[in-house]
Amino acid sequence: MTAPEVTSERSTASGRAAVKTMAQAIAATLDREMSRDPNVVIIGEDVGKRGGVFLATDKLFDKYGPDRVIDSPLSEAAIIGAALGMAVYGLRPVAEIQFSDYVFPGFDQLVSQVAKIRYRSGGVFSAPLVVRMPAGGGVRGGHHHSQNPDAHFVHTAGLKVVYPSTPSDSAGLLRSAIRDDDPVIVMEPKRLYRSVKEEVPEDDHLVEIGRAAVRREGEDVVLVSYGGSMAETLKAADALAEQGVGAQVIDLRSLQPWDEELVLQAAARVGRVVLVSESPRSAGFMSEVSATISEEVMDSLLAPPLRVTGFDTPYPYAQDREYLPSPNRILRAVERALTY
Amino acid sequence: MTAPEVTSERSTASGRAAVKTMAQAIAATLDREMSRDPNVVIIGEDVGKRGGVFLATDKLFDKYGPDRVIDSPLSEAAIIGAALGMAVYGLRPVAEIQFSDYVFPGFDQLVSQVAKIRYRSGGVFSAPLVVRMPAGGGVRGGHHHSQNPDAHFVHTAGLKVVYPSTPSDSAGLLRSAIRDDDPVIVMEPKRLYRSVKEEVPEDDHLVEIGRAAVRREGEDVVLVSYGGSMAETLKAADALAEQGVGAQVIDLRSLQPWDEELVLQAAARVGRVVLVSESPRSAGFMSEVSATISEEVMDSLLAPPLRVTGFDTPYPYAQDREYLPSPNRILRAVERALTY
Amino acid sequence: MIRESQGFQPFTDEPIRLVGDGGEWLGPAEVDLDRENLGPERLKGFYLDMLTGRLIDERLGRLQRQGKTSFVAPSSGHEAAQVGMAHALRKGHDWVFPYYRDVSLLLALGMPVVEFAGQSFGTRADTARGRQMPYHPGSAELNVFTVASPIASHIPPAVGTALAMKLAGKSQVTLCSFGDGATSEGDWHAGVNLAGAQGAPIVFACQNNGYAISVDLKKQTGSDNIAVKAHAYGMPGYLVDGMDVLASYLVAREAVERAREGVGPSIVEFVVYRYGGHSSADDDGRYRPRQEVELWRRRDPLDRYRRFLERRGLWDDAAEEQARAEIDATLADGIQRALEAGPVPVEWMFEDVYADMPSRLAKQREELIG
Amino acid sequence: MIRESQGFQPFTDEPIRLVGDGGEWLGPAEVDLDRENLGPERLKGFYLDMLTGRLIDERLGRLQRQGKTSFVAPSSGHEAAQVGMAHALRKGHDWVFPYYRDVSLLLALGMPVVEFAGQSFGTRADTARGRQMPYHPGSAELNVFTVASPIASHIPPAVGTALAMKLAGKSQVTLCSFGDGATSEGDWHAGVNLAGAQGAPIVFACQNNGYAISVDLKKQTGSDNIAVKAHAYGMPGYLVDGMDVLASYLVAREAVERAREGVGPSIVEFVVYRYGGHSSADDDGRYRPRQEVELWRRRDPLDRYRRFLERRGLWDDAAEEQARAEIDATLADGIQRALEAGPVPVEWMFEDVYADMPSRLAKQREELIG
Ligand SMILES: Cc1ncc(C[n+]2csc(CCOP(=O)(O)OP(=O)(O)O)c2C)c(N)n1
Ligand SMILES: Cc1ncc(C[n+]2csc(CCOP(=O)(O)OP(=O)(O)O)c2C)c(N)n1
Ligand SMILES: [Mg+2]
Ligand SMILES: [Mg+2]
Repeated sequence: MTAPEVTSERSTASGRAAVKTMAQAIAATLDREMSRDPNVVIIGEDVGKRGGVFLATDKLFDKYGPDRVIDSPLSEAAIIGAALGMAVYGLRPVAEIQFSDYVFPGFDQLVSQVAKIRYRSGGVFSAPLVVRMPAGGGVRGGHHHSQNPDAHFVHTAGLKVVYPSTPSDSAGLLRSAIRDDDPVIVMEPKRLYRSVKEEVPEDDHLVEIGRAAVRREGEDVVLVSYGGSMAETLKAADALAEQGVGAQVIDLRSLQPWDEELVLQAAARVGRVVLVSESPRSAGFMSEVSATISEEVMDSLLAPPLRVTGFDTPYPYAQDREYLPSPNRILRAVERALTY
Repeated sequence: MTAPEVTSERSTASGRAAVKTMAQAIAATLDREMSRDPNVVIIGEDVGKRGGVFLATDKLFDKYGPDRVIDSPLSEAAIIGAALGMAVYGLRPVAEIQFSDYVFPGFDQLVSQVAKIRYRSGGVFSAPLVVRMPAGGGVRGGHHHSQNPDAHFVHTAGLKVVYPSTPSDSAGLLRSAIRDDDPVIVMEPKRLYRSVKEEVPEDDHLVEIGRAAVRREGEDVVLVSYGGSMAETLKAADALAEQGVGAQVIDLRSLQPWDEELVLQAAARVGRVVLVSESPRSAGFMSEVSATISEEVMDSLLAPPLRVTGFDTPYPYAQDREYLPSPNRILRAVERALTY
Repeated sequence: MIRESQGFQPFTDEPIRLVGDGGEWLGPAEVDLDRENLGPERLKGFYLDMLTGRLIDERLGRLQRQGKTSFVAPSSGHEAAQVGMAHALRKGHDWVFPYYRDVSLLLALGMPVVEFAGQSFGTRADTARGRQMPYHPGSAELNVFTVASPIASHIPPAVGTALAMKLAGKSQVTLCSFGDGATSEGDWHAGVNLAGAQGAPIVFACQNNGYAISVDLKKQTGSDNIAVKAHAYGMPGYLVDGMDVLASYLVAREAVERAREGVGPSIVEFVVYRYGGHSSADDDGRYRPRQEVELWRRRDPLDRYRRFLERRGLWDDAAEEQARAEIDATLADGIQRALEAGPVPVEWMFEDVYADMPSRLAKQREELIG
Repeated sequence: MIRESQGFQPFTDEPIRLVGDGGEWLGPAEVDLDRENLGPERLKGFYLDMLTGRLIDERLGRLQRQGKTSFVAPSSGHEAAQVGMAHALRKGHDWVFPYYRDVSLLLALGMPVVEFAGQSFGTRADTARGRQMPYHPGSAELNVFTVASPIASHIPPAVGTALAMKLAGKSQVTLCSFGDGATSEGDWHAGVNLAGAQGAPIVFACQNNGYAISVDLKKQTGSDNIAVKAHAYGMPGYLVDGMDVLASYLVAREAVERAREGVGPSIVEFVVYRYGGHSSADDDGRYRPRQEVELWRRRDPLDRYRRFLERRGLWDDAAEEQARAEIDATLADGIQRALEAGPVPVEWMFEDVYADMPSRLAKQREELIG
């Protein structure tokens, strides 16, 4: 494997680029993929005239019509199941679940049908589909508009899972997901939909599924995170830098498969790792990363991998912000790792 | 905490006891709880005249009638949701999901309603209900009759999860679950339903939720497991004993909450831990145990906690046995732990 | 039509309507409202309850626009259906499973304004301790199951309470309220079908406002209306003008009493319209023409029913003025108290996950708070 | 009744029936079977397909009792419905979403015995590489979606293919098959409702055998039959005698062509009975009286239809004997080859999880195999 490159906030892709929010980058990517490939179709609640409640499908209904931008009835099982049927038939559906909290009525379709069709058919059928879903807290939505079901997906063999944190990665990973021959869950950190803008390449910008990005270099501690919590993780890294502590910051971007190679190398090299995720802790995705690090490179560790995560409670309303890993909580964990 | 007692295969409870299979122990416990408490009701598919497809509700329909032993329509959402409504009203429903693989059509009811009603109502409402489900492989059932969704439940705040491995524990944990004021998922290792018999106390035998049992003592390595894999884990321990290697064997019995105290003490004392579960590895329950051990007692470890688990594939049919952690796979992990 | 021996007709093509746009009585001439338990006080009560719903909707909408609450779910246009349902129930005896748009239903059932507002603000006035976003209340005293956001996820639990009632034998009934979009969810079907198979004492009350956010009924389902879906479950389905409070009340009452007497469950569809956006986060201009909204506003349930009362000499401008003043005062007071109750403490986040806090959570609380 | 201008009547109280118990024609006298595309060869073909289904059912049952296969799902009693459906379709052009009890449907569609049996035995003859328990086949050539165990989970995907067909414009149709119990699942409703809202070219074919394992229809739903549920989705629901192969074929054909012409989806309910237990793991004596089974056996679809053929001079004992011998030979050969194909290798367990094996899985394979 090549040395990890620092991916700057500005896109490094050649060709035209425009400054976009994450929501805009997603809508533009969908538009380009739909115009490139007539098999790409969209299905979901309010994805039509409404353009999606976060406007991630803005204007696509007008451009591609009701047969390619399908306003479904209010049923996530119908959305995901129909997407599977379309994919098996040969289309490349992109399903939208309005909030990741509402994936559960369609969870059986994901787990029993989508994830297993390739396996159970011996490869005769497959499910090249994408399920997009706004996820995560920090929007005062209470527990049914704030959850992060990523661990459920990661635990389900047959699914791929990505969770970008920047407009540019949102575009690049979504494009890769659409072109992937397996089902990909694209989780989108809704609290960052409109809060950050950056240059997003307008060409066929792809981000490889399974490849993490290094956001900061540093040799004292490694911070691993993804999605919405990247913002807090970077803040923590900045604070550490001011104290003269070098934190390498890894944005996983993909959770299944995840970039074990990069993370294990970093863990082995630096010896101190803090894992940051806003998902609940128990049997969460960061438990997996922690267990893998121990199994593979425990000898090189100077401190145990420490998790800074959402709590094992339903997502609260009044404590919308306190639930999330804050820079302070991350710094406390770094402190523990450094002084272990 | 007191010193871990070795729980023998024969029950230590006083009073009358009878030799029973696990399925019989469950049916007898349901019977006794229903006759003790008129609020205990059963709902599920084929739980009536059929007595459940594994006969876990055998004869209860004749004894308690159709209002207390409810043959539901074929809908897990209806079963779990109705159980919640009954619990909120004041009953103590015991729902049966015919196979744990079929919990997913009812997963939204579990995750969005059952697990959160106490929290979201500020404690005004609660869900004292039990969801029983035969789980696990080894019965040539292919992936839709063999899965172990335990990690999904453990990851869901608000649920308790138990997973007994013996007839006596099945009775004692089920009874505790029925009397618990929170929702408890009772997973039952279906391949052991009829294969083992032991004395099961007929009195009010309770096994505390959250408390593990030590099945073997040993000071060279700690084997932690639960449910169906206990059989293979004990076989591995026996093989080790023959080689003069002392393996302490811990049967977790409860996964949420799990007996951190006992496991951490053992890990710290012995320094080498092998974690055995037939559930898929990625973000599985044993990832949680591994991560917690590292976080809490890494200093005392002589080797990383090693996982021996089901693979990250859908559960296969032809390789029904090979998928499961075998004594050999466990022994290879022990070997690695001992020589680390 | 009204309370003949067989009661109302299910599966009518047109909604059952008893009061016309001009407030005129459309029902059978011989009906004696007094005998229908509809004396003057009750008739005026309907209006007061609708007015309360309208005014709190407007007031909370203003507070939201001022940034004083994070979210509202407009309900103007739905008042008649909700007030009709509320009056059809035995308050605190029957169970109610509302959805987020049911403010008129809940206040008419007797939920104190301070409780409703407290829940919305997530202050200490919230009996649910600040756990959910606005418009998600519940009440142990009123047997009101706490609202949950996932659409239709309350249907199977509602049926569960009705099954429990059969065992308890206290002549209770469950009323379960939802929108047209909810009927597409699998859980809706699972619950209604279980009720039909078991003959559970429950009424499924659909407020069909023609939209689920932006998705209109044609895209929602192939059936002409919601009531007709009752065929699938072997139960009657009543189609009612949900902007006619008398029709709403009388049909709901019949369905409720039918359930109470053990005859079985039913579906009641109330045809309504929401004047506002789906929520304060919506932009309904994207999917509905303004003329459509204006057209429906002309059938306004309050205006129409006020004319009905005026024709009977039960209402006039003075009564209106006084009623508004009194309601405004009540609302202002309840909202004020809800705001003043102050924020809930951070550590409450870790409570009520289980009956007893597990050590794991206690440690996590420590991690945050120290 | 048969193919009048409007075609068959939906929502009849009694199942549509064309052949009586004695093999007599019950349909309209003027019907010209030839014009209905029902020449002698086709008529005999129905019988041969039903006989094949019956004989493989019996043969695999024997193998199961001998311990040579782990599981069977008896289908005797269902043959007419399944064969009727199969003939209503354009094989390999239309899509089929079967369930586990559809052996007659699949063989009549053209699935080779060696494939069906290979799947059951999980040998190398299984095109799905030994991944599922018996009675869960699929076929790319025949557009047969691989059976999945979770009841009704194939309904939304079936609708998905039908939606895709609207885009592709190749005049295809999807037929989706399931039992009576399946109609209670939320996913069934979600899928059927989507098809209704979108006018998808699909036929929902229910084999109502009166039981879902032990749960009879009364406990399954409050409606009198399944066909009536079509009201909920704005589509026609046809109630058919599913032990009458001509009625099954003609109604299925009408529903399929209706979908193909773009008129819309429909539900067809085939009233059948399974003579055997739910599966080889069942003990149906616990929930059904023996007399009930005997009563239904008297309406046997093969016997009845054989009498019909005999009356027309199209069948006799000699033909029967020859047909049985030929089918037996075909079945024996296919099953033999399926068994002899031999076990699948252990390492196949790790393949087909994804298009390319991730390194994580490659490591796990190493862990097991070295
Ligand atoms: C399971 C689920 N999916 C999606 C949503 C997002 N959502 C909230 S309200 C709504 C529309 C509901 O429409 P309807 O049932 O007609 O009620 P109305 O709002 O019109 O009163 C949707 C899609 C949700 N809350 N739950
Ligand atoms: C989701 C789900 N729940 C439960 C089961 C267990 N199960 C297998 S078949 C069956 C009954 C199906 O009955 P029906 O749909 O009427 O078909 P039939 O077997 O009678 O042909 C049940 C409950 C399952 N396979 N899937
Ligand atoms: Mg609506
Ligand atoms: Mg059946």
